[in-house]
Amino acid sequence: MAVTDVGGARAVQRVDNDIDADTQLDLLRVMLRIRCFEERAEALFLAGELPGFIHLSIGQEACAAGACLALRRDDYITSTHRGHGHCLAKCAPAERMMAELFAKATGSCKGKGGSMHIADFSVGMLGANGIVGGGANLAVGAAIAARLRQTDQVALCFFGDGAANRGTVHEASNLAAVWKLPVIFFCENNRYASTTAAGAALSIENVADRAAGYGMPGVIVDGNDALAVHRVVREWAAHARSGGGPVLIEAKTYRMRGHYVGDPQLYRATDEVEAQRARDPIDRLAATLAGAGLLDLARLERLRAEVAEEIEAAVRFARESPLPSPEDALADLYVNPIERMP
Amino acid sequence: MAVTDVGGARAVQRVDNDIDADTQLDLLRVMLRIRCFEERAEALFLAGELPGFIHLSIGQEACAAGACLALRRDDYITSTHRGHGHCLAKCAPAERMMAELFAKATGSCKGKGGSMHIADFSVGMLGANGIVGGGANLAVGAAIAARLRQTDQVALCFFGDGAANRGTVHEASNLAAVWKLPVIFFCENNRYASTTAAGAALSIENVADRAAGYGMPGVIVDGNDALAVHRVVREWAAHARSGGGPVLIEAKTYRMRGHYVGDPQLYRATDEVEAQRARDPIDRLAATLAGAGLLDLARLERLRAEVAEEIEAAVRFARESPLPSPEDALADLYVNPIERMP
Amino acid sequence: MPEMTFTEATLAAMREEMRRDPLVFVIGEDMASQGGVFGQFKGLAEEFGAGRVLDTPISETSIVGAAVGAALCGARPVADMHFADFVACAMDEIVNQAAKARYMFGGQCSVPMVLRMPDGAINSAAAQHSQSVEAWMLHTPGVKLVAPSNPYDAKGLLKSAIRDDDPVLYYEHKALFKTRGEVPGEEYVVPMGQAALRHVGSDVTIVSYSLMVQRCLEAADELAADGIEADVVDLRSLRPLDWEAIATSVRKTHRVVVAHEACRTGGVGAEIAAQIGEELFDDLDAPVLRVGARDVPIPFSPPLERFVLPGPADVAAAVRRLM
Amino acid sequence: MPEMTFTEATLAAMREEMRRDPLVFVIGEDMASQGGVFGQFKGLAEEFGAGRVLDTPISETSIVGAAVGAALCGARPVADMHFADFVACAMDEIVNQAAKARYMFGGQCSVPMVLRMPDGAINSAAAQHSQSVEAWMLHTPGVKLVAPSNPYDAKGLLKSAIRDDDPVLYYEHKALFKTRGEVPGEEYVVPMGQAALRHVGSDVTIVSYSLMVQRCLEAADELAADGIEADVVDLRSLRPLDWEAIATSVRKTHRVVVAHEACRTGGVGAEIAAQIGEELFDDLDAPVLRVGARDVPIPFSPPLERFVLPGPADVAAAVRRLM
Ligand SMILES: Cc1ncc(C[n+]2csc(CCOP(=O)(O)OP(=O)(O)O)c2C)c(N)n1
Ligand SMILES: Cc1ncc(C[n+]2csc(CCOP(=O)(O)OP(=O)(O)O)c2C)c(N)n1
Ligand SMILES: [Mg+2]
Ligand SMILES: [Mg+2]
Repeated sequence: MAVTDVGGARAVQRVDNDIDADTQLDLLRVMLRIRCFEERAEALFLAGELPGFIHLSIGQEACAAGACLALRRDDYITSTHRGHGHCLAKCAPAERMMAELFAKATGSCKGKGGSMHIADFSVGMLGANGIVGGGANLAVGAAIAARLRQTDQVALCFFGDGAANRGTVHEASNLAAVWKLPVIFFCENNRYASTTAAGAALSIENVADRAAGYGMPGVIVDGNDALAVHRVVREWAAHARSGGGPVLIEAKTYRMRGHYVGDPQLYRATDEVEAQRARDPIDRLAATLAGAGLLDLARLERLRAEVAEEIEAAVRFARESPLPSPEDALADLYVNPIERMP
Repeated sequence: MAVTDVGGARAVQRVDNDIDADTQLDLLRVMLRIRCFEERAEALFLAGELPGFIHLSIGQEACAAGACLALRRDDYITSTHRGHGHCLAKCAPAERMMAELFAKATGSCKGKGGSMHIADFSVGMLGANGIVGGGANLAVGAAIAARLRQTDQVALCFFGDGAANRGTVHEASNLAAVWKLPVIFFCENNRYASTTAAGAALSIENVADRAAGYGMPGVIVDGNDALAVHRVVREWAAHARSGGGPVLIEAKTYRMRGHYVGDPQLYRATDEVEAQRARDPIDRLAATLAGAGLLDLARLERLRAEVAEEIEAAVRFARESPLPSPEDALADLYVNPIERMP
Repeated sequence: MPEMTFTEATLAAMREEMRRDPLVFVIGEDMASQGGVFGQFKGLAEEFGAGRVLDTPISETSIVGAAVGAALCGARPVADMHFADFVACAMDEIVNQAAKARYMFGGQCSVPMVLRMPDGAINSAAAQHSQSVEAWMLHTPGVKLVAPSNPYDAKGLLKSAIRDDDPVLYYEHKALFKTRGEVPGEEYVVPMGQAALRHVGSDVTIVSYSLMVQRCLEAADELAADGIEADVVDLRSLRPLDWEAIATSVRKTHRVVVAHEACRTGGVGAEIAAQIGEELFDDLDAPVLRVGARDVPIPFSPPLERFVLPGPADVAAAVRRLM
Repeated sequence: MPEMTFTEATLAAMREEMRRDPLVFVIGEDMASQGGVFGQFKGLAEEFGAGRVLDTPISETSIVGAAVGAALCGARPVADMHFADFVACAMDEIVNQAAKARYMFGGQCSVPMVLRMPDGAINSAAAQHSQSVEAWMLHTPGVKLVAPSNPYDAKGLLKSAIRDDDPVLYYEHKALFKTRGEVPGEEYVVPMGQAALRHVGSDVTIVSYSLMVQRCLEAADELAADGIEADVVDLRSLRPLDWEAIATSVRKTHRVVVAHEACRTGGVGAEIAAQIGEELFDDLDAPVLRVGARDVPIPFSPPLERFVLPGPADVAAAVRRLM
């Protein structure tokens, strides 16, 4: 875990290892849920059961889990086109999410959104976003709303290495910094933006190095180490919560699957992907927990089985749910509907 | 003249004082032209002779003159809503500019643009811009065109401290840096964006400190010192011209007039403005030149008189020029006109 | 009834709504010391403090995007776009976020925000500071559009817009700010979707909104002098649209001119003309004519600007072509 | 004549024009390894090198803004917007820069650029990846709009667009990319502003463009089976607009349906219907009807998406209402 310069002053990274055992196991469980949900979704998509297209976060589960479990339920997150993990980690029920991927009326978005617009406002998950970089200003707004209501909620904005080059991220970063808003800009640098290697699009090595330009702490963390991510987010969320202002956290991770399911991935060598298997965030946390005596094989298998059953139930629920009726397309546009479309 | 960190490495500022006497006098002449042009425009506007609204760069002449005289005629500049100085410094004829302010058919833009869209493509002045931050990507494009044609032209983008917070500047900076384009981002930090003090909108003290986030050299220069500005731009233009990539130069200056002519300026104390008179860039250069034996009072008066005569002639030309005829409004939209507006 | 300017009327609406609901806040550029670029927010920072009148950097995507985010979390932002032209710098935040959030998330959330947009041409402000671009948003399902023509409506519609739970785009013509009119001291709202008949006649229907209503009224007076009596329908809001008001008048007059300041092609007038043509075909005795700016950017020079912008004479001429 | 796909046809146009003129270059996302998100630029990087096929970061204002800047300096960029929806992220660069530069600078410069925009709904891509938003630009003087419906036109119009000295917005429906058609091996251009009559009949005029032309042709076949013969006018470009082609057909048939995939309200159909209503009033035997998507964002779920999008049956139904 590296730390970058903060406007001259050094951001001190307090390294504490006090993540309690329950939380450590929760992190593992959430990561397993994400992995299982997405592997299932991938298979279902390839089998032609899911319409639309799908972006998987397999390999990046430590980011979603580590970050979201460091937040409160009433904290906000904004997400990206790759949002299943964020949504699950914020404790959204898997059934409604799966039903959404199935385009069913029981889906989180009643079948109107699909994978790319997965959202669960009841847990503060303000939505995946089909516009890269679209979530940054939404998070700033969430933080403004919290301040206005005088709550101590924070807003965490997930974004990618590719999104870092959008102007929205710049404007949001500057604004959050000027107003010392409780925003955590959390960049999942998974080394690619679609077909483009981060290095070919980012003018610097580390996204976190841009933090100094906003007078914001910039932190780099191993994005495949759930405990490390968790510690960093917990610390900076507390900092933001107590009025310390925003932070930019860059999690170095890797996208193990294609940009979307079906991506021929001509832009990278299979070797490169294979080499990353050694960094698998789930295996890694499991090993750590085992080493600490918190997990044995039996328990891991039990966990896997529980998660598999949850996701299988979600698939059953989704499959058995009805499709929306065509006229439902006209609902949900306005709170106060307009009788005649003008 | 300070220098900021450049991606770890220090941008070495070669201080050379080899500005030849002619150039030094040219700098003074250009600054006097700008001052005279704008004081005249201000008076004419207040007298009700000019329509629209007008933004003056009085106090910032060293930026325009210092920067533009360090460029070649075939280099490009993009400008802002405060563009008279940039245009004059790039050697546009004052008559057509003044005629444009008068909304006359003989104006640089045939009366279609006015002060806020002053432009002279014949000298590489790609236009003032009513959209704050709108010029940054245009400059990137100009540099791309130069590279495509394999010329060694550079593009200089003038922008303000306020514009620095727009996403366009971020996107342009990153792109220019990734592609090592010959772009000079030249920020005139005149301490205000309309009514907003730079400090209230910028999350950091120096715009130049953002350069590091793009892996670009960031340079701070006294924007009221024409020789200093000239040296810095000359140096970095040469650097860009020879393939060294972009630079971010921040010129610390001060807007002596209101944001626009007529601005009640409730946001700053008269004292503050008065205190800045001591930094007047014209007086300063005149004193330096006098100290170096390049200027005496007689020569200064002659210069002033010549410039006044040029601007007076421009006013005469503008006054005597015809207004466009109403139907001219339909010309100049397309190169290949459309017979029937669809 | 007290007289006040359009600006004062919007200020009264802001004050009343901000007092009523602590979740209403203002976000935009040049709020604190100038009270907005046209003084239309003057005094709000003093009364409600910097916590509710947020003075932003020049970051349009943040102004609109943060308003959307805050609205999604239950606050009620009134964002200001400085000039309606700059909406192009935050278009995504309006059309892809504000307009779609509720729908694409299946009704989980709402976006109770108002975006105020001073629009229209005034004083040779030229191509990038003179536009009327409401038509872009009429083609964007998910937002509502309001365009008052006078101080009374300015206040009443702004209050409705702030109370509405959907995103409302509030178009206020820059040339209206200083106009005066009667505005009740007591509390009232003007509901969106109710047009007002500003001039009554049975020869022709003139449909308009915003400043152009004033131009149409001048035309109506001029026409009346020639014995041509016009209904002038002030739409007040474009979505919801008061179709009944239009239809009732057209069924009476059988002749229609639709007028707006925005350029003619692809403007709101096209939609209204098309709807009338579709639904009231048999009631029409003559083609529906449209009056709008010529299809060029707004030029700087006064004779050019005058030539491009539509005025009372253009409305009157269109009416005469129908007679 | 050789058959090729729409994608191949645009690629042929790109290759021919890039060989002809070294100042033509490509700028957009995912160009190098993928050849554009739909493969519509495949092979260009290999043939012309990274100096002429520029693979950008996710920076839409730079893609369009740099294209404008390069065009102002004499280059001829073909910029790609990935999905037409993202145009909202670079709206200012189109409407306030590209569209206005030549005009507001009094004709000193020109902006010879093409902006390619894959639009339309396909495969449940949902609200932010399915839009048809050409109407925004029809209301923006200073840009030209092209919307081919088949491979032949795709090539010929793209070549015209690249050679044109004004900014041209090139709308290519995503569902067209894989469609096949005859495309000459030799060099040709399709001039902008010339509509094509795709089906001939004297009972009704159906005006359309882009993919929707194919839907209209299906409708025309269905109607023909019932003895209703339709003229199907494929506009090919929306600005310039081939008014004569529309008028000629309407004077023959006296009945009109205008159809597009974009949502109905405020769409291009409104403008065309309004023009027909204005200028061909006496030729009309029935109201001009419009077919378009319902006024909601495009939903994800297939039954919803199908319900919202207009199809051949909607066109045929509209025609039947006129008979
Ligand atoms: C504004 C915008 N531009 C382009 C796209 C197309 N697009 C979708 S995902 C993507 C790559 C995003 O990269 P990154 O931000 O690194 O996120 P990742 O896919 O790696 O999770 C692109 C270019 C988009 N959806 N929105
Ligand atoms: C995109 C956009 N937002 C807002 C404005 C309104 N505006 C015009 S000038 C200005 C201040 C610009 O400040 P700065 O960039 O520092 O330039 P300066 O005026 O100091 O020269 C503002 C807010 C605008 N023209 N364009
Ligand atoms: Mg990425
Ligand atoms: Mg400034």
